[in-house]
Amino acid sequence: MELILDIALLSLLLVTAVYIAWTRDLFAAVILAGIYGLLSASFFMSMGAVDVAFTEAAVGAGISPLLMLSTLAICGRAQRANPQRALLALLTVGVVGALLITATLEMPAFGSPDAPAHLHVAPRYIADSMREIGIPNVVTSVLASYRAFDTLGEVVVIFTAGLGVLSLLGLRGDVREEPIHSPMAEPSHLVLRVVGKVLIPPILLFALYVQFHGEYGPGGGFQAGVIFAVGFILYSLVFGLEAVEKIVNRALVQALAAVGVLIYGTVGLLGIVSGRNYLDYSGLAGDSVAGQHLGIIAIELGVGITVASVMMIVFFVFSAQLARGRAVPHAS
Amino acid sequence: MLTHLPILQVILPLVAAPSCMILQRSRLSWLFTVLVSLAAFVVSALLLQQVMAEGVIRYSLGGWDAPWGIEYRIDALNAWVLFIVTAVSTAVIAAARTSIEAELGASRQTVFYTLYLLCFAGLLGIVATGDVFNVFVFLEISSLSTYALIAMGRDRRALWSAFQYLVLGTIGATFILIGIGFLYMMTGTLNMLDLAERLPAVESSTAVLAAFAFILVGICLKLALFPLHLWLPNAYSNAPSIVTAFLAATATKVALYLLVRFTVTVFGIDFSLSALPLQSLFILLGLAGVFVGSAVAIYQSNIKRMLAYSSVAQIGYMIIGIGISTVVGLQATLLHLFNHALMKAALFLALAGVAYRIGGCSLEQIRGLGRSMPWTMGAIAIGGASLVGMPLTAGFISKWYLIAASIDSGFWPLALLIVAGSLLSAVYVWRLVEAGYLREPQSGQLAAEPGEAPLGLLIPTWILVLANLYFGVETSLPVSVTEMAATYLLGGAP
Amino acid sequence: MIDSVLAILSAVMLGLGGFFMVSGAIGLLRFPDFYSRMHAASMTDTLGSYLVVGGLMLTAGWGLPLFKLALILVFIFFTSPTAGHALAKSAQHCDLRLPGGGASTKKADNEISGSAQGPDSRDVVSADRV
Amino acid sequence: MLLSALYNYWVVILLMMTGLYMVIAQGNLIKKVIGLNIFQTSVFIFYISVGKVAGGSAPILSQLTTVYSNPLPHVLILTAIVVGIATTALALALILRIRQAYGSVEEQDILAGDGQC
Repeated sequence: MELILDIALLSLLLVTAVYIAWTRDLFAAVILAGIYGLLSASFFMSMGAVDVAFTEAAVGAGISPLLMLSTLAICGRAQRANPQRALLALLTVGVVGALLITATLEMPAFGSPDAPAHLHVAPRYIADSMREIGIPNVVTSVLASYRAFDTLGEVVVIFTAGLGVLSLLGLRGDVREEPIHSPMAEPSHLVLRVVGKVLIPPILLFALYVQFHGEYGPGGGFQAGVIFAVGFILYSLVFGLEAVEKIVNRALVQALAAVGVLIYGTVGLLGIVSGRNYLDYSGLAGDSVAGQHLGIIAIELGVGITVASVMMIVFFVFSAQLARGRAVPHAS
Repeated sequence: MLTHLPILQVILPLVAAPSCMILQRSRLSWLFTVLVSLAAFVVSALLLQQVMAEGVIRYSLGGWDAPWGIEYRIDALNAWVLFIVTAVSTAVIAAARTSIEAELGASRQTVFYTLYLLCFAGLLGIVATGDVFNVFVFLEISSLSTYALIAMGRDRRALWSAFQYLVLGTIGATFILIGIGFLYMMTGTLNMLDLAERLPAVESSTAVLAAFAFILVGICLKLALFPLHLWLPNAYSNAPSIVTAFLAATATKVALYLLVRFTVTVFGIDFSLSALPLQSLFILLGLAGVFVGSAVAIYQSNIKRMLAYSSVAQIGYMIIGIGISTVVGLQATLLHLFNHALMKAALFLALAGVAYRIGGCSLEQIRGLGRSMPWTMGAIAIGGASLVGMPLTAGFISKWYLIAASIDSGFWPLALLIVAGSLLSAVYVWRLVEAGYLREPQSGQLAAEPGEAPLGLLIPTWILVLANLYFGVETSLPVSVTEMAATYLLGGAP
Repeated sequence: MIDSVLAILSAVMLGLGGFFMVSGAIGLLRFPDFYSRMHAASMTDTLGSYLVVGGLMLTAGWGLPLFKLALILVFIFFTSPTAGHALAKSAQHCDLRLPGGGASTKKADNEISGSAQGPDSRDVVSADRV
Repeated sequence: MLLSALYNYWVVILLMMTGLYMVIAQGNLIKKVIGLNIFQTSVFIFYISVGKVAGGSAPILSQLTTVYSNPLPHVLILTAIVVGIATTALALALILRIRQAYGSVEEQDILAGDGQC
């Protein structure tokens, strides 16, 4: 049964990827890229990687196609055919692919429980994390405590991207020429407006659930941050950008992005203050398990805040471009 | 506090970056960045001293021991590279204010300094860590901020260069990710030292070989090693001047460090040299880089572009040193790492001064600069001399070691080729000097004689220039550190 | 006793749900123009997912999973028809009319190229609606 | 035997190569970014496949199961996905600026615009 599912998902992935490469309609390519993200999320699910599936569904099928569609709306959806480098590409791909295939020949079989990867470091996480950290979701334990420094790096990466987008698109148009008009604000879009309004509170509530339930089930700061941002993005889609900016000030969101990173960094420094190493939460509370738990909640909060604010910044900057770009007719 | 030095090295700029973002005022954020960079420099000096005195320092992040948690592991090699990066960064950022004000405009300065700190922290993180996946994460921090920094250039070409670099850089990073995945699959660990212990048992497997190849290609894309260097000239010549100075002096050095770390520490030099014909490959690619880079540099009229191609050539020299793979060869590489950082930072900072006063830096535009901007032109001349490898400059020392290494290990023709490569670089440096001192200024420009570059820019430039001269004579610090690093890496006594 | 009834009921609902999904997919591929394809897709999709989720709820037993499935049901109840509505609306907004005489070549073309061609790659005019 | 043990990896390699091909061969910048996305996502699929243990369930500890998937690749890929979206966002922002500056998002036009065809 599992095998059938596996093969079905893989062949769907393959068909989607090939079609994306083949089509010259960028709109179709972007939509299919979203489907590709959703399919890979399903694949992760069937591999037992629930947290990853959750994240990939939010990112690969949510945020990333959304940003691409915004870009398309400005740049046009037609793509010119230019096969001039197809030969070079085929050559590279052939060499790299052959190398990869040869590499697989001596790999441990797929799913085999005696593969070296399952015997060395990972067993300790499964065996001891309950005793050492005290939370059932092993992925969260590893993410937020054993390898917390990677996660700090991840938050900084997101922060960097937000800043980069801001430096590229966000800063020059600080004086807005005219209010951005949202087509959704027309009365004819009543259904969308009503449904949007109904959906937003549950979305935000769900984000909070994911944020604070990450220790017990799939979820955590990153996924929660994305969902939280999606709530606001939906609001801006339905009611226009300026309606959102009345609620959340742009400068505030930018500051919050920095605050999230700072929370994470400071929790780490508290480890040093309590006489242990950086990011060691054991000293934060009476006994070490409670300290770990507290530390994980704190850093997940930092992650959530940064991710939500960066996603919002990026989307708002993109859609402000879109609104400005509407005035200019498309070239293609 | 001294036990926390390794993490402070990275966490200081990393936490400083978001704080800088909150500062908002551009003058303030510049000062803050300089102070942070200076503090990082002090930390790295202390670390270097500690390593030289006591040997390897280990620091477990989160208090989890090595293969389970992430470990920082500082030996002479990391400490040396950290020292170089922080030293150059401090000089560059101290010089940055006027140039950045002129090239970026008011609204983007705080963001610039924040991105700068992020890039700085990313580079330091790559060097300090002892965990291969952590390398990937910090590589991405530094890369993403680099793309954004390059795109801040004035010309629209800066955008296109940044995009080209983004695509190639991401492919490189993904290749590294694939390699790390293979390594993890075969050994079950991500810690470098642990990998080094467990790899010999499986090293005959094709998966390990492929992992090696992928990591190598990924790093070489970042390093701009000869056939993969195409992104570098565009990126360097279109980025803001200060960014070019910083990247030229640090980013490629860090990539080279990674190359050494992976080939020597993780895979082990014996495996690396026997698995692929790496020795001849490195020497050949290095030589090709030297000649092609230098030859193309001769024909450039944009000086930034000329120096960018010269960087490709200099990377060639460093790769040759690794290819020789003796202690002296590796030492030559590490020395050149330091010296090249000094000279390129000095040269590009001087060019930032030229760009500030004249508004561009083509050979046409610097005609007669020896008279109107004697200090700036002097810095370019001395930096150029060091680039060629004239005696009494730092560049001479590393070339000397490289030639000595090639003669020691019996590569006679190699020594001659290295000298020939230096002659090529003499040609393009001569074009600079000729334009600056011997040519008359362009007729149209005479109306307003450009003054000397602002003092805030000139002083750091000259500090770097003087360092070039100082380390050309008094070599005990770099030689002793690199010797220790090289012997330690190649399995001698630590 | 109750269990086996529930199991049978659930199986029936899952089977029906699957049937509607498949028929919707066939409709999506075979129907001639944008609006009828969309009709096929959104109608059967909504019904099919109700049946599937409902079938799962029957076997879930009392507990958190049941509650979560119920929430999903409520969510689909709101979003699925709205998505269809938005799609139709945007097609109308972009002046996409039902095909008259002129569109017949296009239709034939579509049928020849068969299943490889996605439904919305030609019909929806603009990517403007984000 | 070999097929059943490794088919998964082979398909994933095919996916990776499709993505890589798009990055190199396509002249449209948006298509390049989509290709990069597919390339990266396929590498993620590879990692998750490595973490699979036959019969293992999701690594959330409970009384009912003893065999779990390997959690470490999951953690790594969570980080990598975030890095991927960060790169995508930055790349798209760059594309928007390129479009403003050059009036096109086709590589040929941009090279022609800079006179380096």
